[in-house]
Amino acid sequence: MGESTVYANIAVYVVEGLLVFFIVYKIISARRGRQLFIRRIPGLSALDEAVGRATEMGRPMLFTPGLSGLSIIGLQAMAIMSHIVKRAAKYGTRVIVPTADPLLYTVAEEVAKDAYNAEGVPEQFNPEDIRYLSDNQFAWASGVVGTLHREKVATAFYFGYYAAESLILTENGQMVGAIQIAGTPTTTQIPFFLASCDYTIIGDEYYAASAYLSREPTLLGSLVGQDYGKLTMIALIIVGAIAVTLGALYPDWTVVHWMQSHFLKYFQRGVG
Amino acid sequence: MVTWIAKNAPAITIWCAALSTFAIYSVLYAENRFYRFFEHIFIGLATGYGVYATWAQILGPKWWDPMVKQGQWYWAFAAVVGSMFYFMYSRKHAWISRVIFGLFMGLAAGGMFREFYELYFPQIGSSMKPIAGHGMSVWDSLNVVVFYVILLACMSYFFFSFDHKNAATKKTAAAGRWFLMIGFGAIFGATVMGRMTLFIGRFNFLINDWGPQVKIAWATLPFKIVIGLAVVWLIVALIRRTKPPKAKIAIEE
Amino acid sequence: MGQSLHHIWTWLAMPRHGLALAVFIIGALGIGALFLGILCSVPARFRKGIVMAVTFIGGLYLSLEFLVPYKNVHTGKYPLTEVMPTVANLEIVIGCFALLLGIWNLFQIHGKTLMKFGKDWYNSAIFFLTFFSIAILGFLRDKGVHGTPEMFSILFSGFLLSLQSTTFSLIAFYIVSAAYRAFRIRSAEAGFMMVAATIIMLALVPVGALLTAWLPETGFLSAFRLERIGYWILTSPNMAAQRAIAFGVAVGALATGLRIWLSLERGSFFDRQL
Amino acid sequence: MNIFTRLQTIDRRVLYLLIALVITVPLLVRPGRHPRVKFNEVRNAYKTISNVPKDKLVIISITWGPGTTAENGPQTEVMMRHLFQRGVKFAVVSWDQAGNELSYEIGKKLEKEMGKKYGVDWVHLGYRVYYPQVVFRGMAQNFQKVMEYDKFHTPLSKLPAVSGVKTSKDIGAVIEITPSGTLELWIAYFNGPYRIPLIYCPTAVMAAEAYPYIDSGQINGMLNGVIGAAQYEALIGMQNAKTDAAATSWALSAAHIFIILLIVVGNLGYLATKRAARGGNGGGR
Repeated sequence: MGESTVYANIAVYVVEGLLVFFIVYKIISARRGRQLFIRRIPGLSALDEAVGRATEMGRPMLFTPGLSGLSIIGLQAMAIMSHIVKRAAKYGTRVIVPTADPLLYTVAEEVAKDAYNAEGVPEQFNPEDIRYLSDNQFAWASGVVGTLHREKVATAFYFGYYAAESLILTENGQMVGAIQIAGTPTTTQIPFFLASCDYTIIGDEYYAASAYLSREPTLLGSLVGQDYGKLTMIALIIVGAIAVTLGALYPDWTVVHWMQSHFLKYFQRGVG
Repeated sequence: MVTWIAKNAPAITIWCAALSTFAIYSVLYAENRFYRFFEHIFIGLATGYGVYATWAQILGPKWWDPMVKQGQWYWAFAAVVGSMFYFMYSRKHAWISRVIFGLFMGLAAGGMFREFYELYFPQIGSSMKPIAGHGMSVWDSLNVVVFYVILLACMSYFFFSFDHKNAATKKTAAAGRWFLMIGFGAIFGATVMGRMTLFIGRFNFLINDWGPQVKIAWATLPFKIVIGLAVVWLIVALIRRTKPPKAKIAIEE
Repeated sequence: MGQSLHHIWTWLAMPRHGLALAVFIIGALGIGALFLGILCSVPARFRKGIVMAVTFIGGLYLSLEFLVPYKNVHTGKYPLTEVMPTVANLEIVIGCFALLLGIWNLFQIHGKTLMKFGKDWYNSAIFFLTFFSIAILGFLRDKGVHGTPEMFSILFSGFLLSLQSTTFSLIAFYIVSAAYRAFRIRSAEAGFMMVAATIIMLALVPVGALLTAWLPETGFLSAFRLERIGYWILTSPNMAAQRAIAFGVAVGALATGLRIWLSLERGSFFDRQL
Repeated sequence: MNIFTRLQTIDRRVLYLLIALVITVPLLVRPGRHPRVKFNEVRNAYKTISNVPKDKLVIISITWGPGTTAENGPQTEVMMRHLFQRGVKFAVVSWDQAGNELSYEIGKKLEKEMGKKYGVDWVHLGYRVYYPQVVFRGMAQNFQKVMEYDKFHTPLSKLPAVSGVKTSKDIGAVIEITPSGTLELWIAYFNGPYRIPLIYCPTAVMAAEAYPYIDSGQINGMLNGVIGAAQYEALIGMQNAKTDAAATSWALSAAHIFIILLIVVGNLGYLATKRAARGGNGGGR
């Protein structure tokens, strides 16, 4: 058990330092007012479409942040919710929000109220539509299922953290014929959303979606910084791949030895 | 009474478990009161057990005992700090809970540097695969190429600050989305297995544990009467269901 | 000076018993209450700063421990790492106090229904009944009261375990009806996913191996045995795709951590007046 | 309504009944035959456990509860059985409240069956709250101080199996049995920094996500759901024992075939109606 394995080494300083620099730099420059570009996420145009459909049909919409608690995932779900509520307020369509976390519930209430205020229709805000059902996964899920059926929901949005109950929700959503749009960073649930929803925002797109919709400089900046971070990782991998290929073909070259002792060794894991 | 329960506990447990199982499965036919009732039993028990376990296994031996039995009085401060969580229920002083949440969020966030190093450095390293070399067959090389193509295409799909107007980046990202589908398909295929296993677990219980109990009980007359009544009730309930229902509030799942 | 400070410290940390213990504990609680009282009266403009500072300090500990390992030259040890067990115990105990947070909401909801004798009041009644009975039986069981272990196990194994695993297993049924009804090949993408899923489903269970058992076990054709194809998909294309996702998560987690640690996050929740 | 539309609208209750039947038959027959195929990661798990020195402790970490007993239970049982067989001491720690009791029961059952003794051959450390970062690192620094007592509040110093365990150097391997995302924390705070082998026993849902870690050697072996447990059973010489895992693997076979058939039938109906709709007035979505 060498010390270098338990604590940071030079490679950590360089690589992580670079990533931290990109992220923090981009956040700061975005907050100073610099315009940053984020590409359009395909599923997002569907959001407005779906709000329109619910309006046409005169039926309410459902938005759930899933099991998210008061975490980054949950708060970004709130950003997306705020966008949807604003759109809905414009057309006078109801949005029902069942939550599973007592802490996030209080936040959701505030966010919805703010959204109606922002659209100038504070009287449309109905506290009954923001609901705390249960913090038990399946008790919550069966509550949402009940809402889907009773309220004859026209459009359902699922954004946030989801676990095994995802399928129960979307399956019932299909039964009532709702348009369904989902977005989650939980990889294991994406297949079910993909198969049973009309649009699915997958993996990291979720964060991009909330940044795109909220136009929040911190989120946008962070996202752009992360892109540079990922580029750094790709560059590392490509250089490494060339080095190991050379090493495999010409083990005697000095360059190969130098690469091994100054670069590759930091990324290798001793076994057991 | 207590002695009787204690004596017959294993059998009672199995019967209760079977009853719970049927109560929950009844929702597959339609949402009903029986199910609702057992759901509340579930929530009550889960919460109550949580309180018990937290005290008996952690707060008791790690906080109360050192403080009261071993005289380490300063553990009392832990209760003060812990009480800060509960300020979230006060409208006026809710911010105090933010302090302690901040502390815990900070503690969790502080691990990011180590986590990145321990989790992803080895992964970056194992992504540096030689494309060719001594002892590598054509298939091996091809496999590595497949790896790189998929890795880079999928990663490019998750770049957001570059416009996908350029044909090359657009195609790569589109390919990335396709490759991601393989990963999702793999998760889906494995998930079916997982979910089925859970159901099989319940069946195993009904067949292996409950089955023998039914056999024992079947020998007694009262049991036969109870079963007979239950069957009649079930049939009546089903017939009534097929009639046009009254204003129903229950969820039609 | 340092010497006397050390003396006070050891005197304070000494274990107490009997009346002295009670006095010390009450004293500590009193000081704690005073501290909370002071916090309550902190003017609004300082509050955000305090939260930011506490968050930063919380994050600083583990960051420093890893990034700038300070080594005591005399003992050859790392002080920040050495105190890890103590910090761990503190975090465990304090964290435990948070576990009751959700219960408050449940008590409110069911208490209200019960008070009003509202619709389905019996559900709320059974909630309270089961909540208290399992908690109390648990403690009685640990005290060794006659008959309680059995009664506890009826509630625990008979109801709790069985209810939870049955509820979970409901998804098995949903996955069947969903597979049948929802998993339609609406697009090429969905088709791609279905094909991968089908192969993996067969490869994972013994029947998959039987289906292609007629292919040789070695040689070129063996690569086409279902379990081999499935395993190849899992370990090659799937692995690469999952790693791509993981790398995205990696950078994302670092960014999230930084935003929390440095209190850079903005938005409805973080901007609210404290 | 033609045959295809009808194929698309089978009542879901019929499906539920069918799947119940499909699964029951193998369970009633209970074939003892274990899967012949063994995945590499299962073999590697077996090799890793076989190489743990007998004077070191293995930690079995339980993160599962009743919901996933059917998957994680057999995994726990087979890992404990192998450790008992080899005579390697192990400590079970549960981060789930109910898993605490469940894993203890499994240990108790095997202990009786294999003639082992609690406290000497194994211990159960009870339920602990999941605040793993500092807890894991602290455990590696000072096992006794962080773990302190077992399930029955007996101090660790009085339990021969663990009384000698001081730091990470005395720990031979960690077996993480879990239905949720706890893997990364073990790697980042325990197995990674101290180079301790890690065996990962996830539910099947999570297995696909773990392959990058297997490729990089951060996970030394994996049991993929209940199938992994069945394969492992075959490795420790239980090829013909009529275990739950074996019966389950055949019930799963039947269920998988049934579901694939359903997907095919559903899609046939879908394609047919889509074609019909195109010929007619379109619509639908």
